[in-house]
Parts: sequence; C-alpha cells; structure tokens
Amino acid sequence: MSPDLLKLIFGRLGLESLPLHEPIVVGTFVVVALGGAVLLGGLTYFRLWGYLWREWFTTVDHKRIGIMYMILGIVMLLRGFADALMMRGQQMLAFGGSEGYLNAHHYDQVFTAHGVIMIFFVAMPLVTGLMNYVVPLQIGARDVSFPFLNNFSFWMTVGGAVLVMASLFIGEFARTGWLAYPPLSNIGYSPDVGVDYYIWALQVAGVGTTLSGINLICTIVKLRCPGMTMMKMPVFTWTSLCTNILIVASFPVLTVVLALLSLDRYVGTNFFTNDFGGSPMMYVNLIWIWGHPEVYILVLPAFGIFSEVTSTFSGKRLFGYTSMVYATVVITILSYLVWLHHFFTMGSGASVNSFFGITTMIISIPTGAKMFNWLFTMYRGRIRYELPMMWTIAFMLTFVIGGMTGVLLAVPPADFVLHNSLFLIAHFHNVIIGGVVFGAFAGINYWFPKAFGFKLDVFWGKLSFWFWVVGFYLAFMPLYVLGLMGVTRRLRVFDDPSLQIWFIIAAIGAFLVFLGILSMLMQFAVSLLKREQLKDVTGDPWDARTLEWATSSPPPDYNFAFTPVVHDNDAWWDMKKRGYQRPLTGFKPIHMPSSTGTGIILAGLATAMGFGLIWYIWWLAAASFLAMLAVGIGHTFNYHRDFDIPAEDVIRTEDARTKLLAGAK
Amino acid sequence: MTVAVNPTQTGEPLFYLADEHPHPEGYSTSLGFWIYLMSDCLIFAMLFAAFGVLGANYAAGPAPKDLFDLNLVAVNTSMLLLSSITYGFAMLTMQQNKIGQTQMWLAITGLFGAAFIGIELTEFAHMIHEGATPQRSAFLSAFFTLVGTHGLHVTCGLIWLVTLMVQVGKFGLIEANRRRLMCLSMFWHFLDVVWIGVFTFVYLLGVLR
Amino acid sequence: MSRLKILALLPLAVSLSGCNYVVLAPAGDIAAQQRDLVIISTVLMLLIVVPVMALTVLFAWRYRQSNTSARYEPEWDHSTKLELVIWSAPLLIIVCLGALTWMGTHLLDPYRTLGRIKAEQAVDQSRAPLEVDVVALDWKWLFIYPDYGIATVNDLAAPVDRPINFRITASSVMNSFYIPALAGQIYAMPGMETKLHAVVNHTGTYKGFSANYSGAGFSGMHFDFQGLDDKGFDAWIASAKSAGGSLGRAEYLQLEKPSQNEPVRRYGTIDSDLYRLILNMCVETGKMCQSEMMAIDAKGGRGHEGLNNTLPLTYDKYARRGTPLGPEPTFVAGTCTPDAPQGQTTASIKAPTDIAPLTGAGLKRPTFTPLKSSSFFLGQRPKSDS
Amino acid sequence: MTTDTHAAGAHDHHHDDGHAHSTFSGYMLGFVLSVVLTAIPFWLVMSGALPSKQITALVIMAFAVVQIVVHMIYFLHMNAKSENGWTMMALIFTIVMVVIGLSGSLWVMNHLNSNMMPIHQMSGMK
Repeated sequence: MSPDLLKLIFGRLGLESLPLHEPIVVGTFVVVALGGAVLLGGLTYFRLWGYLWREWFTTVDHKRIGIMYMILGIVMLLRGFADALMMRGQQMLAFGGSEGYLNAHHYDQVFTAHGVIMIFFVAMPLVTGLMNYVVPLQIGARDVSFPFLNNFSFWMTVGGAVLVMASLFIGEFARTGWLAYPPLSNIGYSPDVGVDYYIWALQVAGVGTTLSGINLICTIVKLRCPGMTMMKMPVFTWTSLCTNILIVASFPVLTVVLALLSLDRYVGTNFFTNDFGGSPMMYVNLIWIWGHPEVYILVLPAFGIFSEVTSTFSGKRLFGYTSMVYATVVITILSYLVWLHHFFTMGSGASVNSFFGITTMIISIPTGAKMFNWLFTMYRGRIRYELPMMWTIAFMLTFVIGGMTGVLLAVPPADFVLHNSLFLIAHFHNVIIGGVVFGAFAGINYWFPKAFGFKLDVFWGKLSFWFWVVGFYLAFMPLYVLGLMGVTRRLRVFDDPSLQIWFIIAAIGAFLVFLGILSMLMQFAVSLLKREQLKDVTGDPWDARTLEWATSSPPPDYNFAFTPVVHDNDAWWDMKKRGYQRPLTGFKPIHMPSSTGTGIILAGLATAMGFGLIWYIWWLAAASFLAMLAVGIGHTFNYHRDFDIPAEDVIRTEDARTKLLAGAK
Repeated sequence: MTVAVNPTQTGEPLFYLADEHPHPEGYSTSLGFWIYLMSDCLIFAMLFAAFGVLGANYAAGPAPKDLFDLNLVAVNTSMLLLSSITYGFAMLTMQQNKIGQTQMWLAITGLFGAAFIGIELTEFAHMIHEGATPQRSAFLSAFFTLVGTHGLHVTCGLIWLVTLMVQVGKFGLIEANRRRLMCLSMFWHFLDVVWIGVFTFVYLLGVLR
Repeated sequence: MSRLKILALLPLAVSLSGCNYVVLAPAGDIAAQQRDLVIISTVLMLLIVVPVMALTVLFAWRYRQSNTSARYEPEWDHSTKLELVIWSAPLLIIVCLGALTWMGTHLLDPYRTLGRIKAEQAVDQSRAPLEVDVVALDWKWLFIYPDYGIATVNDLAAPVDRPINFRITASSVMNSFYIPALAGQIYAMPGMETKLHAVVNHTGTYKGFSANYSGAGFSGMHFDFQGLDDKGFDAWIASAKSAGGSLGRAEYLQLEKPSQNEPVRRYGTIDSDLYRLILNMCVETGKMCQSEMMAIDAKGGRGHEGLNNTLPLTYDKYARRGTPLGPEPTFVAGTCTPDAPQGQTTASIKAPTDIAPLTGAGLKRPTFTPLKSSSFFLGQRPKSDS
Repeated sequence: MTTDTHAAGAHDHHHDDGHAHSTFSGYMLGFVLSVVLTAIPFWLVMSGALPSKQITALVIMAFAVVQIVVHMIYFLHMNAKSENGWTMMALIFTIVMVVIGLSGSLWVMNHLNSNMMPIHQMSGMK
C-alpha cells in the first residue's frame, strides 16, 4: 500500500508506535494479555457475557453502577500503584552515577500516568461510586434522577480509563507531569501522541463526571423522601451535594482549558504558545481554577463517610450537625478562592500572593471545626473498633499532619522554599491518602455488607489496614525530610549519596502499601469464600443510624417497598427507637426505569473518536462522531424508558426477607 | 394526595407512605437542564476570561477595529433576537395545544437561527480569506473560539429543533415533547444571553478600543 | 518570638546533625527569613494540632466499648460553648498566621529590593548590587554577568554580603530557578522576566537547580552556586574572563539547542545586548522582539498590513513539528526591501548586522496615537513608557 | 410531628416549573425592551455619540447587564419561586463563580503580566 493510503487509514499509527524497544512494557503487555485472555476465555466458557450485558453493562440501577465504579477504581488503583512502585524503585536505585532502570522517556511517562490515573481514575471513581451507591438509599429514593445518564456517565469514565490504558501499549502517554503545563505540552515541545492521549482521556471522562454531578445534585434536591428537609439530610448526603456542586462548577473549566490546549495542538491557535501573543501562564491559571476545587471534590465525600462512621461506631448522634453542614458549605465556596496558591512562585506580586495565601488558611478553619466535631462525637460514646472506625482514627491522626503542612505551604514565603519539593509531594499524599483513600476504604468496609449481604473479613482487613498505615508513614515521612533538604520532585537521578537512605525507606514504605493492597484483595476473596459465615440477614449489621440500613442487604431493585417518611436526621435510629414495624402487606407495583445499551454504545463511540483524534485517523473520528449523533438522536425517539415491577414480585421479595428476618431472631 | 396511615400503628408516627404516587416522568428534568445550562455558562465564562486576557494581543496584526463590521453584527444580533421571540410564540401556541402553529413558529425560529449561523460563517470566511485566521494572533484565537463556541451551540440547538419538530409531528404535543420544547426554549434563550455578552464585550468594546 | 524559635529548633537540632537540611539551615538572609517563617508557622499550628492528636488518642482509648466505666451519653450532640471554642480556636491561630503571612509575603517578595544584608545589618548603599541575568535553557542554566561582561553555563558565583539582583527568563519551557541555600525559587519563563533579590552570607558551595519539571533532561539541570569572599570572587571573574570563549547571538543559538548534563562553560566576552534579545525571543535574525510586538499591540496592532507578516513572530509554534491542521506560516516576501536583510529569515544564521529592534521585515510602524486607558476592562497590557 | 404535614406538602409543588405563566404580552415586552437595549449600544459605538470612549464603554456594559436581566425575566422566566428557589439559587451561585473566575483571572494575569512582560524595555519607539 502506498504511504499516503496508509496515512489515510492509520493516521500516524504505525508499527513503530508499539513500544517494542521497552522490555518492561513488553513484559507488562505479555502479562496483561495473558491475564486478559484468561478472563475473556473464562467469561466465554461460563457463558457470562449475556448476563454481564443484561444485568450490569446496560443497567441503570444506581447500586450496580456504583459497584462498577468501585471495581473500576480498584482496577485502576493497581495500575496507578504499579507506576508508584516503579518510581520509588527508580529513585531508590539511581544514585552515585547509576541511571536506575528507567530511561527519561519512560520515567517521565510513569510519573505523569501515576498522577493522572490516581486522581481521575482511582480517587474519582471510588468517590463517585460510593456517592452513587449510597446517596439514593440514604435519601429514601428508588434511583437517581436520570438513570440513563448515570449509566452513560459511568461508561464515559471507563472510556477515559481505556484510553489511558491503551497508551501503555499503543504509543505513549504524556511526559509533561499530571497537569501538562504548556509550553512543554504544546505541539512544539511534545509532538508525540502522549499529550493527546492525556487530553482525550480527560475530556471523555470529564463529560461523564460533569453529567454525573448534575444527576446527583438533582437526585438530592428533588428525590428526598417526605420529611427529609435539608437540615435532616445525613451528613454524607450533604457532602455529596456539595461535592457535586463543585463538580458541576469546576469541570467545565477543565473542559475549556483542555479544549484550548487541543486547539493549540491541532489547529495551531495561540492560547498557550510563547509566540503570537499567547500566554502559557493563562493555562496554569485556568487549570488551577479547576484543580483546587477538585481536591475538595475528592475529600468532601470522605469527610461525609467519616461523619457517618464515627457516629455509628460511637453509638452516638453526630456532634454539631449544624456546624458540620455549615463547615461543608463554607469549604465549598472558599475552595474557589484559593487557586493561586498552586503557583505563588510564578511571579505574581505580594498583594495577590498574600490574598490567596490567607484565603487558603481560612479554609482550614471549617476543616478544623469538622475535626473537632468528630472528636466530640467520640467523646462520651461507646466506640466499637470495627474496620471502618479504625480507618477513621487513622485518618484523624494522619490528616491533621497533612492539614498542617498544607497551611504551611499556604504561607507564600514558606512556599517559595518548599514549592515543587518532595515536601509538597509528601503533603498532598498525606491529605489524599490520609483523607480520600482512607475514607474510601472506611466507606468500602462500612457499606460492603449493605451491597452484598455479608461483612468483609476482619483478619485480612486489619492486615491491610496496618500495612497501609505503616507503609504510608514509611513512604511519605522521608519525603518531608527530603523536602527540607531541598530535594525537588520528578527527579530521575541523584548525585548526593546521603539522600539514598531516605529513598530506600520510602521504597520500603511503598512496598508495605503494596502488601496492604494485596491484603485488601485477599480480604475480598476470603470474604467471598466465607460469605456464609459473614452473612448478615438483618440489613443493619452495624446498628447504624441512617436510612440505607432500613432496607435489606443487598437492597431490592426498588430500594424501598414503601417510600420512607423521615422525622429525624438519624432516621433509621429514630425508627428503631420508636418501635418501627416493617410493613408486611399492602404492596403495590413499583415504577422503575428500564435498562438500555445506549450509554455503553455512546461511550464506546466517544472513546473511538478520542482514539481517532489522538492518532490523526480522521475518518475514524468523523465516523464515530456521526454515529454518536445518530445514536443519541435515535435514543430520544424512545419514549418508553420505564416499566412497573409487578406487585407479585414485590410481595415475593419482601416475603423472602420476612422469612430471613424471622430466621435470624 | 392522601397519606394513608398504617392501620396497625394508629397514633404512632408515620414511617412510610403506604399509598404513594411515583414522581411524574421528567420530574427533575427542568432543574437538571437548568444546572446543565449553569455549567455551560461557566464554559462561556472561561472563554470570556481567555478573551479578556488575550484579547489585546494582536501579535502586530489586525485589531478588532480592522476586522469587525458592526453592521453585519447588528443584523446578526437581530436574527437571534427575532428567533427568540418566535420561539416564545412557539411556546405560547404550544400552551394552547395548536400543533400546526407551534410547528410553524418552530420552523421560523429555525430559519432565523440558520440565518444567524450563515451570517456568522460568512464573517468567519471573510476574515480567514483575508488572512485573519485563528492562528494569526492570540486575540484571533480567542475570538474565533469564543464566537465559534457560541455558533456551535446554536448549531446544536438547530439540530435539536429539527429533531423535535419531527417528534412533535410524529407523536404530537405529548407531555414528553412539551418538556423537551421547554428545555430547548431555555437553551435557546440562554444562548441569547451569552450573545449579549459576545456582542458587547467582543464586538462593541473591541471596536471601541 | 525568638524563644519560640529556639524551642522549635531543639528537636530539629538533633536530627540536623549528620544531614544537610539546607532549607532549615540556609546560607542566605532571604532563605533564613523564609526558614524562620516556616518554623514559626509550624509552631503556631502545633499549638492546635498537638492537642487535637492527643485528644483523638485519649478519646479513642477512653471511650472504647470495653471500658464500661466511661460515661455514655448517646443523645448528647450539641454544646454552644464547645462550638464556640472549636470555631474560635482555629480562627485565632489563622488570624495570627494571616497577619504573619501578610507581612512576610510583602517583606520577602522576590521583586522587592533588599533592605538588609542579614539581621541587624542594612544594605551598604555605596556598594552596587551584583547583577546576574539567568536564562533557563533546555536543559542547562546560562548566567550572564552584564557588569563584568562574562557569561557561564551551569556555574554561578557571588561575593558574600553583597546583594544580588537576578533577572530570570527562559528559552523554551517553564523552569524554576532555585538555590535552596540562598533564597526561594521563582519561575523562569520564555518571553517573560521574573526577578529575585538575594544575598549570600556564608562562603561555600551550594546546590542550585530547576525546581519545575521541564522535560527529558530535567534531572541533569543543576549547577553549583559558590559564595565567595571578595578576593575569591574577583579571581573567579578573572578566570572566567581568561576562559576566552565568546558568547554572541550565533553561539547562543547553538547553545540553546537541547542538550543534557552539560559541563561548566565560561565565556570571557559576551554580546552586551544578548540577554535583552533572549528575553524578547529575537536572538535569531529576522525575528520581531516581544517588546516591540507588545508596543505595536498597545497602539492597536498593525492592521491588515501585518496580517501575513507572521514569520518574524514565529518562535516556538512550529519548533519541531507542525500541527496537523491549520495553515503553514507565511510572511510577505514582497515587502522586504533590499536594504532590510532581516527579511531573509530562512538564511543560515550570521552574525547580526543590526541589533536595533527589528521592525518586522521592513514594514512601516503604525502611526502613533497616545495610549488611552479606556481599554481597562479587557485585560489591557499595563503601563507603557513610550 | 410537624413533618407529617411537610411530608404531604412536599409533593404538591412539582408542577411549579416556572413556565406556567408565559404570556404573549410578557414575550412582547421582553422583545421590545431587548431591541431597544441592543440598538442603543450599537448606535453609541457606531456613531461615537458620546465624547469619551470610557463613558461609552461603561454605558454599553450597563446596557448589557440590564439586557441580560431582561432576558432572564421575560424569556427565561426566572423567579425566586420556581423549583422551590433552586433555579434562582443555582443562578446566583453560578454568577458568583463567574465573577470569581473572570475577575480573579483578569487580576492574576494582569499582575503576572505587569510583573514580567518585557514591555518596559521598549526603547526608541517613535
């Protein structure tokens, strides 16, 4: 075939795009390909495709979508953590003239991919998954406001993840750092596909995130059960509401800034170029307008989880519910007023720097108030040290350190010596692992019995907990020390041999965290095997307080046979206390949305379009775009998107539960 | 609606609705669509910010006063304003259940919208032909992107409008179609509001500069 | 405050022995003041962090389920007094810290000229500060000493107790100029100039590097900064002078090309206008200087005449590879007059014949109209002194 | 408990979508107002009727703000009651965000540019 024709068909994709010269990547590919073949073969052998497609891929049930988000987050955690181990290994080895085992080309991709994956495809799915699963149950709703949109959002997030994963074996990922500052990320300095993978992965996933944000806001605003006023909402629902407001208000900014960057790269506009009047600083400014709220998008739901857990396992009402809510709202607003603290050192003047420094510090006031509220919830309680509570205590001790170093970095002159150093790295891992990851694990351990009807194994859970906590401290405390020695981030090789010991300690810490992740996977496997012993038939294994524990575990498709009525912000606690009797008769048909494959098809086309644009395969991009348009419009011609669960089915489900409950007593 | 009390629990507080009606279809739609518009509003705000920061960087090339033809912009603006009021008429006739008139007003709205897009494309083509391409300077990049994004929205609105006309023709003014027409109405009027910002800050203040 | 400082330093002093905590034990007055702020802020925050951590452990222990002797009040969820305390305690700390931040940020603003050399020693006004122009290149540092007419690569020296005025720019991507022992960091960006005022108080050799990731050669982009006594500095200058190499525009364009782990290089003579040209991205012959472009823009651009005159403006956009879509760069060959050789932009680089600001390949300047402040609302470029 | 009445009441509001009261006169009034509010700024700029550019700029910006409000009220039917005030809330929140984003960006970028752009080095410009 002529080169022109090849170019027309494959764009810039060719055999040389496959990283065959990188033994590490080839090895990974072999392992992944084998694993994938086994998985696909297994699915085919056990004839699970039809089941998966009908019951999971096309589902609009918020519970199943929530679970799929969690699975996505955990799978991507493995990839992101593999990158972390590679970095720690490289930095541990590359001393005294040694180049380590990663060349710059590979290492620079590794740290970029680590950041992107951990934020967008681990932390976000875990947080979104928990919100998706729990919020409708907590507010006594049957599903989210826009169930189809929920399915579509999920698959768009998967589409972004697929593009990032594809970059591992087809072409390469960005070598720019996780925020891809221009001019480095502009076509002149990053002519390869890496930045294009970055842009389209985030754009595709970003659409999903924004839509899911709109969906959850509407759900919380419109679908609360009767009696649940705003000030009677569970705290997790409150933090979810604020998180989704932040998502809707900040992700458009990311969309714009990435769109402008892609215009610069694809059509040669001048937004962030050095020449023709462009301003790379504008990119930094815009992306942090999104970037700082993003931090709170991740951590606010975690705060909500800790509130639920602390109050449940202390057997006590949450201390200072009102101030907790106000603190959350204040954080939501303030998180938009601090973005410049990420670039104090870029050269703005003292008045700008001190304004943004002080607003940043002000955020620590409501955050501090929250900390005290958890503390006084424990005060005069009866604390049961189940796994979620252990994660919460670890969070409280770890997060204050991260908060403290964060406020320190908000002092501009201090930031001038600590910015971009390993101190900064230690700080944000301190808050993101100590806050978001510990929060997600507390949430997983807390709500797992609700989702699957059996508790998670305690032995492996504790093992995972201790590996994680000890590993975290070993991995990141040395980085604080190194930061104070003036060691900067993203370095591949080092001269000063006296630093090596700290990197070795950090690598050991990372390895312990690795064991923690393995223990967590073991925990899931062991719990699955021991599910009969760990079974919970009551639907309320923790003697908890909020509405999601009022229904069975796992909840039926329709969540609640009758819509609950709420009188107290610890609704379920109130119902238990006042002798609520589960209704046994009078069931009626329940109106529910029906499944659809449109979401996964649209997201698949969007991913194909992204792939076409990354590789300049214009026909593929255009064809997928047109197909998307056609499928989308076609979908609007379907006016029958819901069905009734017949009363007999409801009666059968509820009677089964009645029997179970009777057997338990 | 009536709230039936569980007969065995009279006197006790009510903990569930024994007789409930599901939320009507599209119960959350108008709020959801409004929130989407708000997020879209932020997209435009950021493009305005980009234009605000970069709009004076002509890179030793042409400035707004060299490029913009305010007469054309005025005609264009009137197209959009007229399409707004005709869409309003479509909504009014929809409320009176007059399918034929609704369709007519929708068609007229679509024509005005298409005229708007046509004029805008003419303007762009003229500028690009002269050499004032988006690649020429940061100002032109920001200009084409901001105005082009608005134009893209209008184009989407047109596609949506045609789809809706087909649906109204096929299924009549059923509840779902009324809801969709209402959402498109919000979208269409929202684009008007954005255009006020565009003609004031980009065209008028640009020429004034 | 000094007592606080000593208190905070005690535990640090233990760990200091053995390792080089350069951020906590710097050699320059600015960095030392920044260090003080780090320590004072930490101590201020520890006032609240330590009690919180202690209470967490205490409550977690005392109110464990097995301790049935502890009080249990499941309905207790509000106390106005406690609420007041938990909001006001952090507030008070933040008020103190905020005041400190405001003062510190203004006092230690990198653009601010030094007021003192070290604690209790004001700047000697009779002694001119040392001017150093810094350029971050791919991936090495170029230092130009305009007063001495020398330049070095990856080698920086300064006499102790003499204020240093850095002017910092870059050639291609963002970097951050950072010598932890001397003063805080500040970004180095192409087409823009940041400033840093600093002073070194102790002789010695310190590490300097880029603190902002800038691409493949980033790890090797470091240099030694020497604090020398006056005699040593003079000797250092003399040795640079005698190095013999000369750095003109042509040499710079060679040097600018990406390279990694560059050794130290010295140039005895330099083109005195070089830094200005680098900053304005017009070292290459035929390029329009940034400052000139901005001045033209401030006066309303060059209209249709300037439309196709893009090659003199092209700097990095088509640096290595073009965008897939969009036109090729163009320029008006016809308007290049015979006496304006700057028009020959594609010719190989020669020593410049004319270092005056280039006027865009022979086009005439726009007519002058005084700049009005009427365009304040759309991010107009600020102050122009023309 | 009082919430029982609330429970019943919460479902009664769902037809209040804020679009029930659009009328012909409302649309016409909005249209006439917006035509006037568009025409005057265009005329001001095209004719240069006002002596100073600054004043013209301020006036046309004021007109833009008024016209946006007109569109919001007459075409988008904004009021404090639709969706129990949530649409208004969302709008106010968005306006706050837009103001923060726009003014913050302009302030920050203006600071960065004035600190760093090499414009002060202009020499010899006649």
